[in-house]
Amino acid sequence: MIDKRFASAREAVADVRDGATVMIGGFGEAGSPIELIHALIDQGAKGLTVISNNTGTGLVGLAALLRAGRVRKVVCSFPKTAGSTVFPDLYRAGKVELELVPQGTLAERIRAGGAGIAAFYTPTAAGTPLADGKETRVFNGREHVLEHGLRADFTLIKGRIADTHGNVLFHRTARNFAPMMATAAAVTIVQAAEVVEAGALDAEAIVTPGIFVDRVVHMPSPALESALNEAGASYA
Amino acid sequence: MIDKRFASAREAVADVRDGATVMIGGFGEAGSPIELIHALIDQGAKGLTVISNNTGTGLVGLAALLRAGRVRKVVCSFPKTAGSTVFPDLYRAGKVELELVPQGTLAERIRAGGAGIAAFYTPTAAGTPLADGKETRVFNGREHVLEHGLRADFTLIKGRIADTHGNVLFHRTARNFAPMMATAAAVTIVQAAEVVEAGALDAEAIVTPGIFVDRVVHMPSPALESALNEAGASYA
Amino acid sequence: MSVAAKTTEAPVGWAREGIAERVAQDIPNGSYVNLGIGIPELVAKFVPAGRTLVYHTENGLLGMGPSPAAGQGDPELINAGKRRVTMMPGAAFFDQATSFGMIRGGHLDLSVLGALQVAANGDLANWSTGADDAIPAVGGAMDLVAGVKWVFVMTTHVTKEGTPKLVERCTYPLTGRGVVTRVYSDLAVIDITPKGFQLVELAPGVTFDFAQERTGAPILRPTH
Amino acid sequence: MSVAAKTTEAPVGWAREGIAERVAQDIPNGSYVNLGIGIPELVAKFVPAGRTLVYHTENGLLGMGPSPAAGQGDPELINAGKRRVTMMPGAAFFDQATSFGMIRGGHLDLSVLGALQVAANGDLANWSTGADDAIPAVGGAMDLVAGVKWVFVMTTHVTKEGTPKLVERCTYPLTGRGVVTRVYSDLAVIDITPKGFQLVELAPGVTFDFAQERTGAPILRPTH
Repeated sequence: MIDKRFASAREAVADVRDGATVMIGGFGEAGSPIELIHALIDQGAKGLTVISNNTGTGLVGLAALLRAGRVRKVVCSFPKTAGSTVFPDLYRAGKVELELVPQGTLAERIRAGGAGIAAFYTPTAAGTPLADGKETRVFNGREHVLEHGLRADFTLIKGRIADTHGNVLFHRTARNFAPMMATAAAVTIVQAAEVVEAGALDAEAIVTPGIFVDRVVHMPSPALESALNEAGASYA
Repeated sequence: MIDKRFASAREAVADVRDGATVMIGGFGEAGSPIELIHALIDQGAKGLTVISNNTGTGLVGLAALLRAGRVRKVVCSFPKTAGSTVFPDLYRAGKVELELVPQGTLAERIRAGGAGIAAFYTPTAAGTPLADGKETRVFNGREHVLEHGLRADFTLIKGRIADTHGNVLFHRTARNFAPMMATAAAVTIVQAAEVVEAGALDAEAIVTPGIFVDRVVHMPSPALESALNEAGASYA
Repeated sequence: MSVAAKTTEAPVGWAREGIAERVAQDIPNGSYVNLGIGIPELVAKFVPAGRTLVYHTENGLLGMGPSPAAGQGDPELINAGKRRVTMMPGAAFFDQATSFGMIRGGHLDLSVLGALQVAANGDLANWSTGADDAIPAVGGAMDLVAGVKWVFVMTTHVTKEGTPKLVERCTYPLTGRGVVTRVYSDLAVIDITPKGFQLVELAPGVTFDFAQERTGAPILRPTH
Repeated sequence: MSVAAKTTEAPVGWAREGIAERVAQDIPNGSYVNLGIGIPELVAKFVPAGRTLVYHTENGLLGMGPSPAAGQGDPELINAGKRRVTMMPGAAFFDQATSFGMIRGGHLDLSVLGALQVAANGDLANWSTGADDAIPAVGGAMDLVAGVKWVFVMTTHVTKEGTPKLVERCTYPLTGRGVVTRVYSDLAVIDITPKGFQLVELAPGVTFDFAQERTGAPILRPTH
């Protein structure tokens, strides 16, 4: 009997330690696991390194985690979405470190980390400031940059439907980074709007196989960043 | 209006040139695009480099292509399945070259080729004869082998269902190498048991997006290698 | 080359929609296209009759359709600009590794991007002015220019202050080196060639000298 | 160390099923397991009551079930040995890059493999005898030993000719270097430790000396 369900977001994130590296799914609000992030704020771990494509908007979700002072460093491709003020303020004040990574390289580094590939050569960013200090090498007459796999202690992602074995389906463009992040952490936590028994999902259509998922939290009506912001919400 | 359908396997493989590199899907008979391979035999291109996990059984499909003397070199992880005699005989006679690649490295090299990753470091095969002559490098205290992306002129794969845009779904373990091979060739040709209009497939469940596919051939009742062999079939 | 700041006095040249329409004419039927955020998105409005293009948005969708009506749509069906979009028949969703595999692996035919500067050698700068207080953000731009077959730049010929955006060498941080195929500005269509900027076509009412004066490097006249 | 060829006289030690049953006892509930082709497949028959294991087959299925009845099944639902299998509730299909990402990335808990030779330093040789006329074929073995958390070897203690398979150093081409966790033979369960072979348990009726005489390197006695 395998059952990866956890009773609450609080219990699912209870063992995140200070200084942990946490991957957080989402591209903008699409796929952002708001309830897991809020549980992480409540839990209190600090000095975190967060790997996520953006830095959140308004005063909820990722932005709230940053505003609560829990994040030491962000690894990110685009930290200044419209409506994003928390990260820019912290960054200008020197209170958070930023490792800027091109979006495709970020995706590939996470995939590599999860797939046991130590490093790879990509043409992206060759000849730009984002290759400064990095090893380069010419393949087929073209300069490539050596990039290393990324791994994390925890991954927090949002699914549309999961089963008790941890198999996950996503919702449209909310999929984005989640499938790679699920593979690259010691502990992967999924919040899913629907949770079903193993065997209920079509084995051909599963996007993230259960082997990559450790904990499943049922979150029937997940909040959206934009809706919370329009309502003037502020977390913590 | 986008319509990638070709009227026949013959027309779909008509422009394969002598000396071409051809990726062929399948793990054993599961996913082997028998009708496309037979069309390639009829077409006559020779001096081919074939990238495929196995080398076929009996006297049909991949084995028949080899037996017809069209293959100069095989890039492969397991060329001696039970029932496979054509390749072993050619190999012992020095009539075909073999590049033996661990199965996971083969998959990753094809994926890299299709994804614009020039090369990557894998721990697989470090310290074994399959790393002889290859660059190695230590990451996190562990030796890794540098492996290069693979690309081809043509890919031949078998799908369960495809649409006119080239989106493809596969059948169970017939999926195997097809999704990566579809990305790694200049021209990707799919034979599919069912062909539908664009829009008929669930956008969330598509395994190979149409951008990777150039030609779709409707092949309603594809033959199975084992059934042909049991019937004593011999192609060409 | 030093160039005095000169503004583009209206109504000379193409308006934004005119540039977009001109770009659209050059995109073959069946192309897989990524349109950058902002004015490149206008291109989708001008696809000539009889052509079908498939739009890619790098956050994970091929077969993107137009924006839904205001207040409609799905907040988790968005484009790279984080705005709600729709999907066309034949669309497919996929993860970021697959999406950027399409980009980096050369599967997309065309990327249309904005620019801060384009150099005569094809260098592009479009993600940062390098200002000290700027929050650096790159997104998928470096991947797009590194991987997509043709990179079209759609831009005003000069900045609001009248400074040329087509230059001898970029002074802003690069997005990619030698990556631009062709530039579509309000004044002209210009190819990047081994010899530098090569005029393809002047916008209506624009003379060669007018365009050259507003360009930070020599423009070669058409050879035909 | 030179060891004279000695056969394992029946009925000393475990039969194949006995080895498989012993292996199965050591696999925790909920483990993700890859069973190699041949005798490792027997392990699936002996999972202790109350444990659920998820079987991975590297050709693209997690949640593999037992073989179907003879003549039944789907020719495209097969295992890595190319034999027909079934699927369990919760199963998932995926491509080879994903499947070997699971393997290489350390997501599988256990791989059970056969062996030609296992060395005291954990080196494994199980894909080739290096004979001149052999057709080299490796499949997924090198990936499995490089990536899976625990590598269990299940083997006869000696070859049919009586030659030890547990040796000081492998003479056959390696599958992986220092990769084996534990060996289950017909005579004993032996861990690979920094000090070499370490006895865990002798099979019924087998003495330490009997096992040691059939082993090509020293075996350390249990410390407890």
